[in-house]
Amino acid sequence: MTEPTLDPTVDYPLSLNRQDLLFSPNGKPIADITMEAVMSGEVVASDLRITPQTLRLQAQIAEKVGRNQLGGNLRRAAEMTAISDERVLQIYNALRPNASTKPELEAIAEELEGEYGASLLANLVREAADVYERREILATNE
Amino acid sequence: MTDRVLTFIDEKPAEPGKRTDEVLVGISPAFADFFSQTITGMSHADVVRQILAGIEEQEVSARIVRIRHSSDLAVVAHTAAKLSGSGIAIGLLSRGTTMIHQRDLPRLSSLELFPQSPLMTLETYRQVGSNAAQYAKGESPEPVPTLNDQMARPRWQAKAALLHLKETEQIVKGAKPVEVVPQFAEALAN
Amino acid sequence: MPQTVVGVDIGNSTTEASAATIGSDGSVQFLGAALAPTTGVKGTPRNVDGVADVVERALRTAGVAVGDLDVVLLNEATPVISGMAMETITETIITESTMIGHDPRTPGGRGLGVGTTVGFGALAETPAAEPVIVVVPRGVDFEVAAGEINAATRRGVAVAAAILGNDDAVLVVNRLDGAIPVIDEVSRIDAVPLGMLAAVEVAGPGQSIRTLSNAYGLATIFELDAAATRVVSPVARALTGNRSAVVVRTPAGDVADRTIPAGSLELKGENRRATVDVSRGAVEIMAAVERVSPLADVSGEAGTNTGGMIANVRQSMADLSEHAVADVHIKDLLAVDTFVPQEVRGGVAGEVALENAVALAAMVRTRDSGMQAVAAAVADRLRAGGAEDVEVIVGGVEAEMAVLGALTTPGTDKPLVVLDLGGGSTDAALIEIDGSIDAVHLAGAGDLVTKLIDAELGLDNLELAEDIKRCPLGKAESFFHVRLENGTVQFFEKPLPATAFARVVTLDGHSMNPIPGRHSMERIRTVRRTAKERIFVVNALRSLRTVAPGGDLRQIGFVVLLGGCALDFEIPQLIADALAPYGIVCGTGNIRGTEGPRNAVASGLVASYAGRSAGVLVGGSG
Amino acid sequence: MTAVSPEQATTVQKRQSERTKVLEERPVNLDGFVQEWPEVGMVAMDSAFDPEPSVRVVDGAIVEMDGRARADFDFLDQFIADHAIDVATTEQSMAIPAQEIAAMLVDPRVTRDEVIAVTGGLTPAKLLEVVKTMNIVEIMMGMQKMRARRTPANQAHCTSARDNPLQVACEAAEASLRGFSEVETTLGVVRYAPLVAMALQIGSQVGTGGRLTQCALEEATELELGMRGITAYAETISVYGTESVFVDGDDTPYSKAFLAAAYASRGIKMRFTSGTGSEVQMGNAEGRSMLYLEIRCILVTKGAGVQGLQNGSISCIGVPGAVPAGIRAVAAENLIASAVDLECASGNDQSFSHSPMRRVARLLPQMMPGTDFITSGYSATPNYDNMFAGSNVDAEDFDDFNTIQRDLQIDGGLQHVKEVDILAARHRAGKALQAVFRYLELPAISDAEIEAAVYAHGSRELIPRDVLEDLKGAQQVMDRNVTGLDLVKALESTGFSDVAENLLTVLRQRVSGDLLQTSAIMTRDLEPLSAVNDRNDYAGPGTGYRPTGARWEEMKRLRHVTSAENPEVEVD
Repeated sequence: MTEPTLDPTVDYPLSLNRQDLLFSPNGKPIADITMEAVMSGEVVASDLRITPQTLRLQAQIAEKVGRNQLGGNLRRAAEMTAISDERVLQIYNALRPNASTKPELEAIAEELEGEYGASLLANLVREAADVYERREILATNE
Repeated sequence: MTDRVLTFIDEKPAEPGKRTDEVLVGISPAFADFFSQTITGMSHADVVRQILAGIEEQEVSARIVRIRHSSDLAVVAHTAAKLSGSGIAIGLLSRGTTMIHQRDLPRLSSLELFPQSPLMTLETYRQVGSNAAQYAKGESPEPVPTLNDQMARPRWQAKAALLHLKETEQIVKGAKPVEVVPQFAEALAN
Repeated sequence: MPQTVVGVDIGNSTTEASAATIGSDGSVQFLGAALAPTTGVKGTPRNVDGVADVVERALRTAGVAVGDLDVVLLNEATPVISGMAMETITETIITESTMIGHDPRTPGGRGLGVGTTVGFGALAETPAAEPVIVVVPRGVDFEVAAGEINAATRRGVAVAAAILGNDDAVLVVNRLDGAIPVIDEVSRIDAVPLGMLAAVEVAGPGQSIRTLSNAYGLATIFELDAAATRVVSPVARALTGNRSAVVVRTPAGDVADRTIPAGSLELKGENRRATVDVSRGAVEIMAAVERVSPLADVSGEAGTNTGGMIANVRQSMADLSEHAVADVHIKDLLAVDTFVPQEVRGGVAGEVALENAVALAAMVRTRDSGMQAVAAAVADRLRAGGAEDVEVIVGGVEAEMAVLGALTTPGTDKPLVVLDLGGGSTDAALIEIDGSIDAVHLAGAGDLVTKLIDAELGLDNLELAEDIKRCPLGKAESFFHVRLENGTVQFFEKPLPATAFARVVTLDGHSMNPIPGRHSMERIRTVRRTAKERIFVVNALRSLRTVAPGGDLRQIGFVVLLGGCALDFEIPQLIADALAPYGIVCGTGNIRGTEGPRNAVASGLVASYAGRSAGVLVGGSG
Repeated sequence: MTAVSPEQATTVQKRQSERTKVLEERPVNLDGFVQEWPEVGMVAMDSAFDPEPSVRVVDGAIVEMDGRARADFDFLDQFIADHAIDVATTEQSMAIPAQEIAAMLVDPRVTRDEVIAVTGGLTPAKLLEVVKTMNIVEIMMGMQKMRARRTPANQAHCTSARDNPLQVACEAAEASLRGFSEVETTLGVVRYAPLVAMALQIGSQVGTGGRLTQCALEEATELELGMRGITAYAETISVYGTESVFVDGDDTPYSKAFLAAAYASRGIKMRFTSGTGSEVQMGNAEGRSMLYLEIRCILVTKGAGVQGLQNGSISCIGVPGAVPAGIRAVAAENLIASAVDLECASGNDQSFSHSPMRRVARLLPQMMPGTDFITSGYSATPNYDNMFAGSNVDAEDFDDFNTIQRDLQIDGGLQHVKEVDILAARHRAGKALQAVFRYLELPAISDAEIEAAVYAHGSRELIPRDVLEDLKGAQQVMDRNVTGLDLVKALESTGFSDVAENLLTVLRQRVSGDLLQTSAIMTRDLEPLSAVNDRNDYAGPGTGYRPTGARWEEMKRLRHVTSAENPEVEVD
């Protein structure tokens, strides 16, 4: 689906002005996240998560008010919604100084691109790999 | 009134210890050298004397080594621990911060750490020596209680940083640890 | 036509279910089991969530549709709760600071020194006459102390020994011209009487003093007659096993082992009453309990510690069961002898003596268990959930069901006793050859063991005590190996946590918790095992005597252990050893040969229901 | 061989004037002050050893920055050059004289957007040069305009020296009622975290709804509590100004950037933390001034795409606090964060001085112009209960703080609240927590405990909890995977529907992502308020945010105000 074009001045906050665009990861409209639904068990914890689409909408808003870096972070986040909590923390640890060899970081970048279509995140990891190499903070053990 | 003077003599390259009933005291580059007292003005002579007393009272022997290539407490303590016959060592910085370390521990870890140098007292140093000696004997001492004071930050944080920087200046790159023998004398301060 | 039934056992912590089909002939075929944490307090409608959950899962594993469910059987919970209390009944008092026996870690010198006590300040003026023992207050530097003593000896003063406030004994001795016995860390050194004849004795490391711990040794030193010797004999006893000690001879000096008037227990039996003084100890209390049993209620002598102790137990159980205190009736009582380390009154160096104490566990019957209400709620939930015509029945009393379940353990037969040693109470049930069942609930179980460990090791940390109860011990001798309590060594790839180094630790499989304090591994192990013996073994025997035909344990063939203790690493062994002499086969249950010590009640519910329904059918045809 | 004797010369007693004795006794003389030492970075912001500003762009990439060639960039330089600085505009922005840019910051006629168009292209050394031309009043003028959110707000620390969840719930309810938009907690015993975080979440929804909560822990746990919806935002993600210190902290700008995306991907608001003094304190300032290094942290934050930053020296405040112009530098670091369009939670959150006068002087440069969060941790408890090692302002300063707001008509985000209302809120929070604990089978909370907690000033007046049972309960919360949704259910089923609704509204926000925008908080009407729908529009006298109307009336209230109608009584 093509992403709707937003006007920050009238559309933000989306939770008030554009509920029509907001859905839970299980496809529930945000309006359906009511106390009744919670008590009847229709709404479950996984409904209270953000979707990649919504993150991209917020990215659009951030960029339209001139916050490109914030927009970029939200777009990387959109890619990350697909990755499990556990894997996210593993990759984070792999990015710590002296924690990974260059091939290891390369492999992570491949995984991000291949398995999750996360090209923005992959770029971040590749960039890190190059800088780490030049600054000699790659893992040496091997 | 008289003050105790600490003199280090018989400087020689530090060798790994053979006897298992010894504790090493690793002192930082500027300890009782460029500096003569801790952050709160306690004389280095008294500090060392109390640590040694704590070890001696446990009937364990002690050696002192000066670490010259680093002012990082963990490095000072761990380097000494690797030279210690028992594997146990006390690290001591000029400003008074101290820790008990063990050879097999990761460097950044420690058996007991006393990060708040302004809160150290001579009694604490005696207990530190005593506990280190007990570890060396394979006993299980109660860890020395560490104090905390919120208002230490405004009073001491900057001075501590300054002392650390000065000590760091005294580092001799690549210099090996040396063993020294303490000699105490009473001196009339003037 | 066959029925689909699920037996459900709602326990305090877990809810278990067994699904089965029952043939019209009453034959039972178990299909599946499930287990989940109990939701809500046992016996309250909030159990429903947990029950519905296990029923569904049991059916799923059984491959049966919820719609086909005919009957759910709930356990009738045994309506008992328990409480605990502890009371010290002895105290040691030193008068006139006669004795210093705190056993400092590092005394100095060796041997025995006898002389008159003299203050450090007065040492310089002391004439070179009869031998003296110098008393050095805290704050005197060890070099100064040694210097003065050397000066005095050079002047001809015979300094026979020294008593120090600081932890300086070795330091001082190392600086003396001639070695003398020195004892240190005497915190209230100002209380040491001066100008009195005294003796200081220090033994070598790992050894203990000979003279001062021997009544006749004291008599010899202080030239005592028989009467006086009798008076000082408690001193000698108090010092036994110390590496160092001081004894001062003062006019009225004494060490007394005194019994605290703790007050008495009023035991009301169904038909007999008895009064027993708590300070008589557990044996006599339990004897009295036996005499008046069955017990109807217990009260403590008003205005005494015992009175307070029982009142507390009542109150705590009233709060727990939401009964009025008046409605709380103690139906069983377990008294256990224990000892707690306590600072000696009149001690000058924080001496600690192990004082006798009595721990009590009491058991109370509550009104009903509220299971009927739970059954109704479960029925509604399951019917709403698709089991349209399910029936929910409270199928039988826990203990009885447990027996039936236990009987499915391979190798068992009637007469059989089930022992369920939980946290609060010890439950036992006997099934005889003729199938008749007799059950009993006794006070005292896991919680009391924890309390004993906590008190006897002076931990004041129930979490740690709990840990010690559950896990084997080890000592981290290096960062790469642990010496286990059975003497074997376990090695590790990665260095152990710094907090564990050189400490006795509990090993619960994955983590390692250091035990603070000076206790040796052996000591902690002994306390743990004796605590378990004093509660679990004693209660095992008590309960067996109660249910055994004619109280004769030899009439029991098999004992099956269930509940928390059945999974403990040593309790089954302890109990088996205790029962072996009676020719009883004892072991941990293995329900239906597959479930281990779990699912006994659930399986029992199904079995008994099967039995009954079969009976009904027979009756119908006749 | 070396011989030394202590220097503290035991001099002959000189006669001392009575006045000197009085002055010696003043609390300020308990504070520590040190001389500058620029060579090693023991200097606030004015150092000959800081680099000269420069930039060179070759086909779309910065190849030289502040006198360093790209080949010699450390990882901060490179991250900043590649991600923080607007390559398109940098050369022309850098061409503008520092003094002129400073003038733009101060001049009301230059709009915030115009300034940001320029600052977006500035290098660390240039930003430093700009603020070096500004005195404290000009810095405050700049902050007044550059603050991202139009409406200032404040944040509270709600902790307990005993990690008592009940106390934290009560403090959170009071803090929320007093006006704090965010409440933060941390632990003495880390295993207590689940219970205390729950208590904070529940309590903060009792007073005034919509407060955002966080629990400062190590990343993994903090992230997990956030993902479960037991906390609402995160703040303790530290960045440092030199490569060596960054590596000592076991992180890099790239690992932190990845973590930033992780929080956003779970719909959780997050800000970085940094502050002047941390590098020199760790002895690795590489000879740069404290402020220069802090500016690098600010630009790393910007480059990572994080919406905001907690700075203002924070836990190292004793270092800038001890050198000349240190507190001016601290004010400047807040300004620069705002000037590059970040949310700024502006410190004032650590014990700073023994002197009451210095504590206020350190607070005013943020309180007067207003920042997104005046303090990033006002201790809602007495400082002895503050598990963040004490704050510059604590519960005993509430009335002073409210009076200063009233005296100067400046909005520090708080207001005086009548005791009856506070007691009611604390009581309700206690009851709500009691009900939730009962519902979730957690260790019981007795009415007596609640009674004590409601009227307590600090943990010393509480009934101690059974820590063993609590810790088991805390473990249960983790094992049973209790989530924010379970708290909603518990509250709703136990008759605390309004609290449940507030909490559900906060949780719903992670579906919308509105709180991911810069400087987002929630209003009393539970609506998101951020630098998107509440952009700072200050344009000189008579413009921008100033307390008026209902808010000003609210701020006029104090504990004791003599009534004008009847001077014999006080205004209620």
